[in-house]
Amino acid sequence: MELNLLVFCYLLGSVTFIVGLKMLSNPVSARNGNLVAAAGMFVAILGTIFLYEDEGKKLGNYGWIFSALVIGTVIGTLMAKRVKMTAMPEMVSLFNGMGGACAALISVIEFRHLMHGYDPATYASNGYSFFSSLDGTTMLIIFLGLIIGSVSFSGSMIAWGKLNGKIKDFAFKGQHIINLVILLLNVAIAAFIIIARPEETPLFFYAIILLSILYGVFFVLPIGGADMPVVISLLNSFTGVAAACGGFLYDNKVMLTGGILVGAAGTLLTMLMCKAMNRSLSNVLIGSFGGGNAAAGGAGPQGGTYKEISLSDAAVVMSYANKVMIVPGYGLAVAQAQHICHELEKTLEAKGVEVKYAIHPVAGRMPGHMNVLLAEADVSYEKLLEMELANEEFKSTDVVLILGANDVVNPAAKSDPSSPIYGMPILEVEQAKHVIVNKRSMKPGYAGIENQLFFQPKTSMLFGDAKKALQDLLAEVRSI
Amino acid sequence: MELNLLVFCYLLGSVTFIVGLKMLSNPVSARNGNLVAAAGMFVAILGTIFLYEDEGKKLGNYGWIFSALVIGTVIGTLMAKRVKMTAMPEMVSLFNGMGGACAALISVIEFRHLMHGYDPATYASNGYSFFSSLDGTTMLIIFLGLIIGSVSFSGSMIAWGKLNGKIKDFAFKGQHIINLVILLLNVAIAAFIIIARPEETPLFFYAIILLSILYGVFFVLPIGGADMPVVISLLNSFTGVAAACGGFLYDNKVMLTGGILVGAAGTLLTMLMCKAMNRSLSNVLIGSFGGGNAAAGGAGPQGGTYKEISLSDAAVVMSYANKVMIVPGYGLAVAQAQHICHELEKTLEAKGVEVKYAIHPVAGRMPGHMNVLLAEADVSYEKLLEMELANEEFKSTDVVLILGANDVVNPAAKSDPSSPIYGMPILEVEQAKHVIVNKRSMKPGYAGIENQLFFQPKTSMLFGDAKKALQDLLAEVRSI
Amino acid sequence: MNQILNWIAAHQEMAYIVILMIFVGIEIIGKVPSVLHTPLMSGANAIHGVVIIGAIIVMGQAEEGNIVALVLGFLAVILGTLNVVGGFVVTDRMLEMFKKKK
Amino acid sequence: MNQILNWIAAHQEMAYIVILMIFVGIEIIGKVPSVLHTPLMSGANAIHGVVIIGAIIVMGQAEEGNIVALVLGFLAVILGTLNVVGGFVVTDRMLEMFKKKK
Ligand SMILES: NC(=O)c1ccc[n+]([C@@H]2O[C@H](COP(=O)([O-])OP(=O)(O)OC[C@H]3O[C@@H](n4cnc5c(N)ncnc54)[C@H](OP(=O)(O)O)[C@@H]3O)[C@@H](O)[C@H]2O)c1
Ligand SMILES: NC(=O)c1ccc[n+]([C@@H]2O[C@H](COP(=O)([O-])OP(=O)(O)OC[C@H]3O[C@@H](n4cnc5c(N)ncnc54)[C@H](OP(=O)(O)O)[C@@H]3O)[C@@H](O)[C@H]2O)c1
Repeated sequence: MELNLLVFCYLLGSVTFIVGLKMLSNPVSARNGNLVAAAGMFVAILGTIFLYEDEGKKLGNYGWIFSALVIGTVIGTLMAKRVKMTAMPEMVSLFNGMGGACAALISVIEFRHLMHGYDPATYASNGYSFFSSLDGTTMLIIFLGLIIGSVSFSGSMIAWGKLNGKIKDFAFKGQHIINLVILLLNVAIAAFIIIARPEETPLFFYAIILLSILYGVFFVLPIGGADMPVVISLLNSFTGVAAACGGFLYDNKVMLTGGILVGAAGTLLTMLMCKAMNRSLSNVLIGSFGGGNAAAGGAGPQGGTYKEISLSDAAVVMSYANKVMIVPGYGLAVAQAQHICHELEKTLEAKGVEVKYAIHPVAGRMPGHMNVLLAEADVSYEKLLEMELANEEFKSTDVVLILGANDVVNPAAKSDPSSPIYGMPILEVEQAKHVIVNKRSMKPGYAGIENQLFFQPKTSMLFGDAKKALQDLLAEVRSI
Repeated sequence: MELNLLVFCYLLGSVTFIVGLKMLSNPVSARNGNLVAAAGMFVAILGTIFLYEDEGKKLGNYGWIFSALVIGTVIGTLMAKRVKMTAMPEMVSLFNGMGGACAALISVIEFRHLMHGYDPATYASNGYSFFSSLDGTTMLIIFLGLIIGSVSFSGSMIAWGKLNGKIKDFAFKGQHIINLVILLLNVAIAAFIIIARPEETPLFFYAIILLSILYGVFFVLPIGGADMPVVISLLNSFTGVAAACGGFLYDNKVMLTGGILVGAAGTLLTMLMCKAMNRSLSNVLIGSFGGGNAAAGGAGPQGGTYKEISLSDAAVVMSYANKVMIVPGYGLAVAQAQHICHELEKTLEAKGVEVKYAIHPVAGRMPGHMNVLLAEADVSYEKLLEMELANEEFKSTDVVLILGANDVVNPAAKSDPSSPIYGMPILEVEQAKHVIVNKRSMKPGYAGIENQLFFQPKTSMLFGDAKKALQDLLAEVRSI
Repeated sequence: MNQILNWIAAHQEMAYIVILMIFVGIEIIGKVPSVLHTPLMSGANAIHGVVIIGAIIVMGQAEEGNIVALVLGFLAVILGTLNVVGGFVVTDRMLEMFKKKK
Repeated sequence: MNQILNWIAAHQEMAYIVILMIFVGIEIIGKVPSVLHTPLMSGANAIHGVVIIGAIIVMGQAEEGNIVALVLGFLAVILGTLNVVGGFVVTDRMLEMFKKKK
């Protein structure tokens, strides 16, 4: 009876995951979708604690279970509540790593369980064969969960460190080959254990853990820090598969379906993310331009002549404009200039200037980066125009103020088929009357390519760190 | 071993059904999608014939099976190849009915099987209990398959007859109540058999068949003939569910998944069809305006004054136009005037007039009706403009020739919120310089509402049967 | 209520397969353009012809002497074949009409 | 080859569930607007926290004396909880940012 109820709880859980994820992919229902999935998860967890039984035996160790749950909940909530908006992707990465580690630990415990508390003497007395009765499939699944979980764990930790700025990009020649070797070695050992079941099984088993962790590290290390959102999404789908392995192991449908759902949806999402940046997944993973920012930087100032604008001129042009559009980009985010930007917006509005923001979907370093950033600074949602809308409004705009954005306003995406960003939709700022660009130098942005926009007669440059420049600009505007 | 292979065949079949249906919903891949699903079906059928075994026993009666397959294939292919393009929906309905009957027959045979060749004497000697060992679920599924299959069969036959013109709409007061009673009676008998298992079981069983068939007939009879595509789509999803019941019965995954897939997709499709016509499903089934064509017809000529145009004037206007757009509608289809229409198009083109067709998605009586109709008359595909494109081209059009279309050009859909078709996108023919409307009278079309377009200064009417009028028009045009 | 839970637990996998299939069915139709409604309906019609597999099994298991079962099974197989073959062929013909003649 | 077939047949339902779930996963993402990529990733991340159920089972089945199992299980449950709770909370916070302030 209770077991039947548990089956139903699990079924409910699976359905809420699907419905929740579906709702999450639509802006209107997204928030409720998250809650729906969370409710399903809650039911599934409670059901497991109180209803689960194996061969008639209920679960024990309630003390341990609940203390772990409480500890996890408190820490998790605090971390999630405290994190700065712009540090969200690293938070996701951290949590993803926890999930991966959890899956790996389950595999470890199950393996130890199968080994009945490994002890060489009993092992030998059993004729080295105490899992001869075990079918290869179970072993295979334990190994899969272990390897994928561990890779996801260590990879996520590295991704987290990179986004934190604690770990720097690190690549050496032939790294891809080493990675491949590690992976193959891993598979070979696993196969060896499953088929030959040698005396040293436990040793080999722990070697697999080590190698997997190593692989995760080497896999993520060389990828450019800016590509981390894509990598996190990929590792996310890995963890999903690892969770599904657990589902196989315990013949537990909610784990199986939840894991597979995330595995499939996550893989597609990863591809969609790459597509939004006009790149392929392999391109991101091999890092053909993501890591090369600095190297390509020197190519900057060859495109022609550009003109600068003084702070006071910029202030005058903007104060007497009818409509100003602000294009925020990655530079605004690193300079943490969103609050001062909002100040400027309010000051201009007080002077009767209409001010709006043009938001490119991949401006910044994570999808939705600009929305999150500006929401943090209390910019009202109605002022944020999506790309299509913004492109229509540029025609009637007097001044476009570009703050640390580069690739997302690069006309090469439309006009130059040889450009690596060719085909990416951009903000067509040239349709406005004036364009003022704030950045620190003529160096290129993420894609490492030059931007002809900066050399056009309409455009004038306002060099300097975004925060500093905006502060000065604000003072000038106020003094008019 | 062979059974394992069969499982794999079935898995393959299920996947091809999903992929095929997915491809079918995209114009580019649709045709291949159909082939993919057909290939999967072929594999599943062959697999069943040669690999299936039950308790170690293979299937027998190969002679019967193959002759039935050959007979079905020959007849099915011939019918499908010979049918006229515009009679497609009735063909689909017929085949759908066959599927429903097949599902119902399976239930009958299984029931008889459970009864070990019913014979009152043995029955009594068994203590009237020879399916006391049977679990209720199996019975339930047998009944479900029987009822749904029979309803689908008889309903489809009626739909077929209606589209054929052999069966007329037939409704009497309180019909919905009678339908409900039949349905409830059916359910009650089924429940009675399952729970009480009375002596007269077989009798009751055959009563269910009869009642189900009756229900199908009464269900479809009152619905307007023009709504048959929607009804067929609904019955289609019914048959899907009936097939899925078979899947439960034999624990056969390919039947189960295929059936459920069609059941779910068919239900959604039915709703989408209704939406394209700006109606709700219940509205179609209760027939609030579908059946009332004739009744509402009298309300026609109250809208104002309209002017007529003579054949020769119409011919002159069109011959000297730069661009003519033809808007085909249901009237063209019933008059079978597509060939003569194509003639007219060619003659005008020979005179240097640019001629195109504006195709509304729900023009005619089935989705895609006009595409099929004009394709039959060899009109080239490039000349057919979809609604959005057509609406843009009307601006530069000199003459719009409306042939037996009405609702799809009714401006009330845009301007009159109280109109039953309000909100349906329409062909905005008023943007052209002249509009010539061919129909037989001022009677309304399918929705039974008046059309203000006919009373506008731009519009002139050319009364007469579409085929006749076009022939005369063609003669006039040639004589210029 | 209890019985329903029992039933779900006993047919757990079936329940999952059915529910997932419903999601798949609904999702893959998505936003199909209305000109494709008829061919899609026709294609789906051919797919539920999979019921023929049940007919074949019934037919193949009928005992030699059981004329009624043989005849009914024979009929069922013919009807199923009509559904399958006719369905796919008619769909193909419809879709032929829609392809761009270039 | 033979073994694979065997395996599929033995885990027939599982195979169906997995395959159908893959279709569902791919289809429901469909055309998600790119601003939602991060919240969607985060929501999916919380969902795979369902792995915690495995951790709870392991923990609940560990024998009293088996300290290693208890400690590892304890750790696994904490990590899993972090994944679940942190994941859902962070997603909610993100989505809060996106809602229209009217
Ligand atoms: N959104 C995502 O999900 C995502 C994820 C990964 C990658 N990407 C990629 O990131 C790029 C985003 O385009 P974007 O236009 O936002 O950024 P961008 O092309 O990377 O350009 C940023 C510009 O900001 C300037 N900058 C840096 N620090 C600054 C500071 N403190 N003050 C002022 N300016 C500063 C830099 O020029 P200086 O050095 O001269 O100052 C740089 O040219 C796209 O290529 C996109 O594909 C996006
Ligand atoms: N496409 C679908 O899937 C589908 C399915 C079900 C319903 N519908 C509905 O059907 C309607 C389709 O619109 P529609 O504009 O094509 O057709 P309509 O609104 O039904 O109008 C057809 C017109 O053709 C005229 N007509 C009839 N026979 C004729 C003949 N022999 N020669 C010349 N004219 C003739 C009729 O007027 P006279 O009597 O004065 O000649 C009638 O007004 C929509 O309301 C749609 O929602 C469509």
